[in-house]
Amino acid sequence: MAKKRIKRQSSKKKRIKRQSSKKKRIKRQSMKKRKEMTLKKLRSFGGVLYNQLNKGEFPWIEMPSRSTSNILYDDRLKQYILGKKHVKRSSRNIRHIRPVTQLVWTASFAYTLNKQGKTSTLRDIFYSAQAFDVPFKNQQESDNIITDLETVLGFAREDFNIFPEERSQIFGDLTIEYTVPGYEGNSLNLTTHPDGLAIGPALTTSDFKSTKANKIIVIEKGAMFTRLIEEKAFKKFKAILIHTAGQPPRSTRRIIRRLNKELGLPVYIFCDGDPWGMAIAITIICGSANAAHLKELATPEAKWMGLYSSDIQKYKLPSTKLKVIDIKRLRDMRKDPRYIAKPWKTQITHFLQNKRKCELEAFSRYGLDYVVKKYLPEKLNRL
Amino acid sequence: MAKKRIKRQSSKKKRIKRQSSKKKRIKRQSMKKRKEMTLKKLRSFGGVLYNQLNKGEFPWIEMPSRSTSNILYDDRLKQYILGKKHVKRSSRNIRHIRPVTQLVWTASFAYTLNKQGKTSTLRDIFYSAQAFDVPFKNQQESDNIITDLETVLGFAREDFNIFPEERSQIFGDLTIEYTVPGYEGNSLNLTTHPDGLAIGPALTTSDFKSTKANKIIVIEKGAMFTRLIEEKAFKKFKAILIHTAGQPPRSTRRIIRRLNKELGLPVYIFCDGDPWGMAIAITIICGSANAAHLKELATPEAKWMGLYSSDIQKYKLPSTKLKVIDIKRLRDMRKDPRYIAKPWKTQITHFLQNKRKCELEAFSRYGLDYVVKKYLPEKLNRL
Amino acid sequence: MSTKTTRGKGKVSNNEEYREISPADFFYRNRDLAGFSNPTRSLYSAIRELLENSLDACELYKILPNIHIRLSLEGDTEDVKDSYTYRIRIMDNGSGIPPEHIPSSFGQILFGSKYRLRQVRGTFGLGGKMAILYGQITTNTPATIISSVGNGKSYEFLIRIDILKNKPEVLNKKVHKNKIAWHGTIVDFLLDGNYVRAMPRVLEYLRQTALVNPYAEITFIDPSGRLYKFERVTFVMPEPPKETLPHPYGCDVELIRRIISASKCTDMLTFMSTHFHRIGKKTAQRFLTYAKIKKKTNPHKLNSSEIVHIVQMMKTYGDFLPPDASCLSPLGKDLLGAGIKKELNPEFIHVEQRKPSAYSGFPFIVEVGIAYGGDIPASSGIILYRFANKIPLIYDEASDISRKVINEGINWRYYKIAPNLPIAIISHICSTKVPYMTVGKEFIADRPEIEREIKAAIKTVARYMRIFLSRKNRIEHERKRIDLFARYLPKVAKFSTELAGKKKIPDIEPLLRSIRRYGKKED
Amino acid sequence: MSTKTTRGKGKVSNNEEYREISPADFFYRNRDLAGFSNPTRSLYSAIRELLENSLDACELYKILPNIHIRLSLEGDTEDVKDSYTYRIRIMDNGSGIPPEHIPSSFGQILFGSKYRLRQVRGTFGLGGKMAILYGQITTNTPATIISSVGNGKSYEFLIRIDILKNKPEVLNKKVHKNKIAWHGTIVDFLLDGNYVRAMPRVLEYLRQTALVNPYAEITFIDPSGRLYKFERVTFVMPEPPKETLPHPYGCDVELIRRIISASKCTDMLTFMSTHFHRIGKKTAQRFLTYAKIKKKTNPHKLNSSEIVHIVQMMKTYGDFLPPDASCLSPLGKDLLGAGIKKELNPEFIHVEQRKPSAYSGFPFIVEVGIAYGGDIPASSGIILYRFANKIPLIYDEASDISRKVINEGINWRYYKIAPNLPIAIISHICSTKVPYMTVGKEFIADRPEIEREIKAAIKTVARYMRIFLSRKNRIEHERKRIDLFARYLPKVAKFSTELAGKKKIPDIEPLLRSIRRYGKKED
Repeated sequence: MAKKRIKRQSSKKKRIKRQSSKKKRIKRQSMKKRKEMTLKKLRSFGGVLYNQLNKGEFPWIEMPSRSTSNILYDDRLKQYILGKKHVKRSSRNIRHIRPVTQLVWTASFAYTLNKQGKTSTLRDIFYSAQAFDVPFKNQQESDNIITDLETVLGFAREDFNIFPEERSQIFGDLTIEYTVPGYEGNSLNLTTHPDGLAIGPALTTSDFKSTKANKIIVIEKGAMFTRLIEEKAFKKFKAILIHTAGQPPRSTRRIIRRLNKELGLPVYIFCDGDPWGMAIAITIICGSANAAHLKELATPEAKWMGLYSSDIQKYKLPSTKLKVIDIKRLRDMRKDPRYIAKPWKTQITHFLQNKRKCELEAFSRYGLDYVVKKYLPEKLNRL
Repeated sequence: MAKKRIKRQSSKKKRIKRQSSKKKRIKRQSMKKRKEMTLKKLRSFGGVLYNQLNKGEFPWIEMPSRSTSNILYDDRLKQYILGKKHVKRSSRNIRHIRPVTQLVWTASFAYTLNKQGKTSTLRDIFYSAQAFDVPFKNQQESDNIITDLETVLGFAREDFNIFPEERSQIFGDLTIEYTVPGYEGNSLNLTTHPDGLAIGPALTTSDFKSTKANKIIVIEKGAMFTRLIEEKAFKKFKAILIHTAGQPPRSTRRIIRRLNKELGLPVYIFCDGDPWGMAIAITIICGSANAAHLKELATPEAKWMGLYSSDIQKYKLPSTKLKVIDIKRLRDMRKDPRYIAKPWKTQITHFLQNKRKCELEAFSRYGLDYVVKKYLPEKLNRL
Repeated sequence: MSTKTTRGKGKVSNNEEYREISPADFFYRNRDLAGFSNPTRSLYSAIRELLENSLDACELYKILPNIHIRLSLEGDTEDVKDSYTYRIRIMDNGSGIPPEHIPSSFGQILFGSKYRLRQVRGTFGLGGKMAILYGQITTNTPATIISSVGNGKSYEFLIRIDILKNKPEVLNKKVHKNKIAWHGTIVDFLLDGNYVRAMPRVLEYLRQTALVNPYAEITFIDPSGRLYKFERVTFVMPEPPKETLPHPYGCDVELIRRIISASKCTDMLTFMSTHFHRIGKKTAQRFLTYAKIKKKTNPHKLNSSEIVHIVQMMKTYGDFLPPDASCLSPLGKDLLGAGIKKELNPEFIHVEQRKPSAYSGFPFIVEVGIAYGGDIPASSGIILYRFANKIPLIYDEASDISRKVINEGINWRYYKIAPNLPIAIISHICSTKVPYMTVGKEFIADRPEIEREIKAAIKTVARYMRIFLSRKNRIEHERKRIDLFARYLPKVAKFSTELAGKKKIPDIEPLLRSIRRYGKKED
Repeated sequence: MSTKTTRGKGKVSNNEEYREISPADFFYRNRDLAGFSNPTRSLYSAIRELLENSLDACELYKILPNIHIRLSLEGDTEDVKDSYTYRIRIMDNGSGIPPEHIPSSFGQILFGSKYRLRQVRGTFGLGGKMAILYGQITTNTPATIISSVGNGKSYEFLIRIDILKNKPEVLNKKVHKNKIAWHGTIVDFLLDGNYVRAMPRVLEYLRQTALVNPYAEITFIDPSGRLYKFERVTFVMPEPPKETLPHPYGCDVELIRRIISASKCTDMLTFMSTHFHRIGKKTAQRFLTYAKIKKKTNPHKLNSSEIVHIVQMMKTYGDFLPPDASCLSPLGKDLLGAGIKKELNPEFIHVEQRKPSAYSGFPFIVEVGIAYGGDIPASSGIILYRFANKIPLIYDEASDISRKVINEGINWRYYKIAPNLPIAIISHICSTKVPYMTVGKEFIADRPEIEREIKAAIKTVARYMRIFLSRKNRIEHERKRIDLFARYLPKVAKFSTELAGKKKIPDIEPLLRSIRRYGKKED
């Protein structure tokens, strides 16, 4: 293999060779196997309803309740999970007949998608339903039914090939192997395109082959992502860089988890220095209440790297005053079980005392390379 | 494992080889030369102000006015241009002293950026200014000063290595050669990653090497972009696909123009069937009033492919009622010189009569491959 | 501006001229207090006051009112002016007035039959005379009054008011034969006004008057000759209001003094049980014990501080019975309902009459109606029609107690009443003394006792409205419900069959049948 | 509900009892019309009416007012009650009342010196007597009046009001020696009320009274013994108001008749030029020609329709001079300004007095002040203090004409007056007849003539406010301007030197110097 590539991309060759020597062992999980399990689950879901009907029953479904009171924080797993409360949806109930129909349709649509190896967006689902005369009132309703399907089957929507619009990007020394039709078996090293590669269905469903990186840095903002590529931070820190573009989509959270679990790489999360940045970090680490019905999204070992409130003071970063809504959010955080440990608790208190917040771009004040030369080494050293 | 890879790789090799045989001639434009011109312009701008000061004058700048009355539609160029009116900004004027200072600083910052081969986002500029005690009130102000610099020098901000946040993506059979540091001379074929590649600084500054495609399809929505990749539309139609993610950033408009000019490929624009989709198409074709001071953004030969209002009727697509604001926009469009030709004029009238609008995702109603099997072939045939 | 002022002491040459003025002179000088401020308002007030007097004259004798009002232009009408001269003529079939009282009843301010404790429309005994006085000072012509109590004769007087003396001047007097034994009163005089501007208010006033007086027939001919006829809807009339004795809670020192001086009682026990509302022998005895007054005390020998003491005791004694409303003449549910139906033609209506209550010793009854649909327009708020002692209140709704209760006192969401429903509320307060805030009788003060009753009444009718609205919704619902199952259940069957990979779709007909049968109990 | 009604004809047994009631009786029965409705409001009204009478008594004789009010609790105060008995005592240094008029002035409704065309506070001649009447009916005690016109004697009367007869009863009369030639009046009586609840309004009323009567010294001792002293700020007093003749525009038939019967004139020319405001010989002559009335006609021989004709001609004749305001006593710019300064302590103040104007024949003058900063709080709207004939108007501001003009009539942005600035407007209307909407003198009707004047006055003061605000801004501006150049010019020099690749930074000192010199002309 090495030979062929050398011909095509001779300059790249050397770098990859160098990387190869240090490549990590990867705990590989077959994406193909997972697909098969998904299909089986969907079929058996149809079977249950079919049998109910054959027995002359109004079809019904039981699933864990996603009501607030049933969303619990699991201290051991360090993430939100659903409790033992279940809800029953019976098509005999006037309020449930429509959602039950929509749920069955969504399952049958997902089954077809997977069979054909196609993907669909959440919005596509909303429109596709119209052809089958099970229209949704709005996309919120169809999104909600998809979450129901996740809860019933215990699989994430990405397993059904339903994706949100892509926003996140990845860059770094990781070689992946695609499983999507037409690319099966193709490999790609993720340093190939220095503007970053979209984390879409193809990347999400690919297997990880090899890497020379020894950490993951997850970045909230595109500008900082570009900056770290440009300043060769990925080389300097041997890092795979992931740009979440704000609160990361679930497919991105799964990629982060997989990188952590399968490659055994530590994850560092680098967000704006405000409660919203903290919320992004905690969602990656502990998951969100919204996705308490899914287990494979959180990365409990990931670490919040910044910006800390204390960093704003220490590095004298340009900052703005906390707004009322920021303060309210921080106060709410004090009651949230995910934030009880250090450094969360200390930083929340610090924010509330210092009353300033700061964006990642604020590092530009001290020159474009300051963050790579000064902040990141110091911070990585300390974590 | 290595063996397997070789096999797989080799299959890819053949495909690439096959493509190569049909590769197009490319009118290559050197990105390097352009950079040198930019630096020279920046230096001479500094020289003008320096000389004014040396003569004991308050430094002043003259540039074409960007006021509405000076933005004219050039019927020959099929785009907006600035007229003959000029404005003078003198640092003697209390209202101008601050913007003049900011402009000089921005020029000197851009100069440093280019010298060092770094890029910066618009937001970085806003923050960087603080270190030099020429703070901007908000990013709107710094964005505006950057536009001033464009107007004064006649270069786009991308020439100064100032980029907006990336959103657009590209996919298709095009091989590029990077010019960014660390990747100089590297080549990449843009079918490599089936989730699409970000159009960022690296891609924008790369040279085009070869392509087998014979058209460009520009798509407003991510879902349709993914759909066309998944349904192999890029193969079927021999198309390079570009996802604008709404109104395209200027760097994307420049890439479209370059693809059209350098590769001689026709461009088709595929947007939502509403006035906002039309606005995206017209901006790509004729440019916008906001960027009337720049010439190399428009692609007058590009064609608007849809969704037409008449398509909504013809293909019986799920549609929603036009809102008051949509109708207002359509009425304004009737007065806009860019829309006087067919199909614009007819479609605007059709919209106003039919009073319905439609999103690209609406094609899902007839199945996920409908758009590729039915709509696009029919439409491309007719254009 | 001068700088010299008298600061010290010493004689002041008081050259003030002191004089007495008559009540007529007072109201002549300050006629805007009674609603006679400009030509438009004065014309409206004149019609209103005369009509209210006529209605009172019929109702006190349980006569079904037939009232004719005619307004006609006098003199030139060519010029565009602020005011024109009109002749107003109002004829009723009321009790009529004994001839000896006719001149004073129309020509003397603060003279009349209205100064008694009973429910009548005119509270101040001023309005009719103010109309005639206003006519006189704007046109300098006398007024004609014809009246008969239904015996063989009717009397016609031509009178003018001597304002300085507050006395009627009879300019002419005629006696007519009255073979048909007609009874009633005709008032006919000239006055300046502006009907074109006053018209909308006049007509609205007449329309609403008809609403709460459904047993009355009122015709009005306007200056252009157009006839407005408000027909009688019912021959049922409420009982005439009766006069009542003062309730002890409402007494002050002056009143007690007056009662004593008119009383023939010689001991306090008889005195207490004779002259007060709801006080019999037993209550009198208990009260006197409470007040530490001997039963045998002669009321005529009470001194000042003893009278003050009695008044204070009356206010603090907790066991008097509340005022009795037999003296009141409310409309009653049926009559108020009939009036509302006639005027608003609603899809639904409910009327409530509250039990009698009292404030400061004055009894009152609140009646409230609610109506939905028909001619009622949907508006952002709830439309309110206000009445007091069977007269409509047109002005200053925003300051009125009923509007305050509707806007601030009721949680309408609890009654499932959303904005923009076509709902109207009709409130009627009757009392021996309506607590108006102005002489113009435009709005009612927010006495807590009255507020409480209005709120309770509105809550009750709102409950009925909620029942009506939810029944209206339920029928619609049930239809939709069956449609829903018929639409979706087959799809559940189809998709689950496909998903399970089966061929034969299960039979869902039995399930759909069960929905139709047991459906209602399910939701 | 009964079903039998009298419908046909036939004798009606009219058993109505007709009677005359006295004005005192009328207002006794309807005392809420005059502001005496409940213990809280009545106490407020009593203080207010007595104080206004005292101020009038001083001002008509250009005496600097010294007024002492004392309110003290009488009897037990243990129980928590709705009302307590208070003794009110008010002493002024006014003109005093001649002894023969004292009983009627305080014990007879519709008697007094106020029924004349001149600017006084009390318009209805009712308030003081209502206070005493209210005291009498709540406490059954007489009132003590002591008065002297400043000669050697003072007179003390103990009186009560015979309400049925509307006559004072003198229970006792004393004559005291008055060596110090004191003049003034003391009123002292008991009444029921509730000071705790009335307090905020009483104090606000006194505070604002002091604001528009800066030449008065008012002391008030409340029931807890606390002394409130509103000190005199100036010894300058406005000219006392003069009585005036009626203006022809304001005349009606009744008034002309009265003037004729009191007149000694025997021809119309003399008649017209003698008895009317602003009519001299020439105007009289021109008017009579216009009205087609012979000069020689004897006014005493005019018949009814001729009088009506004259009134109509008076209303339509366009060339009468407008009413003369010499009969009015406005505060004037200085006095109003002094009052505002004392109460609000503002950073800026401007006062305007409009030229006299008239409505319906009554002259009036509008005075408006505007104030900024100091003790004025910043609020979302503009704070308004309203006065009429030098009395503050506390209630119903929302219905008042001045509030309407401020909220709807002025484009405040034009005057660069944004919300949340600490701005107050003070409006004062004085007239021989203020068009109050109620007997309680709470708000002023929106007569177009008055609205126009208020709007013009507010626009004028707003202009001054704009000038003040922009000067305040300008000074701040100039300072910032010089700072700006000093900060940025060096940077332009530095960056352009770097960009051009030069070493030596140009000298910008001369440029900076030129800014300091010519700066102002540059912006």
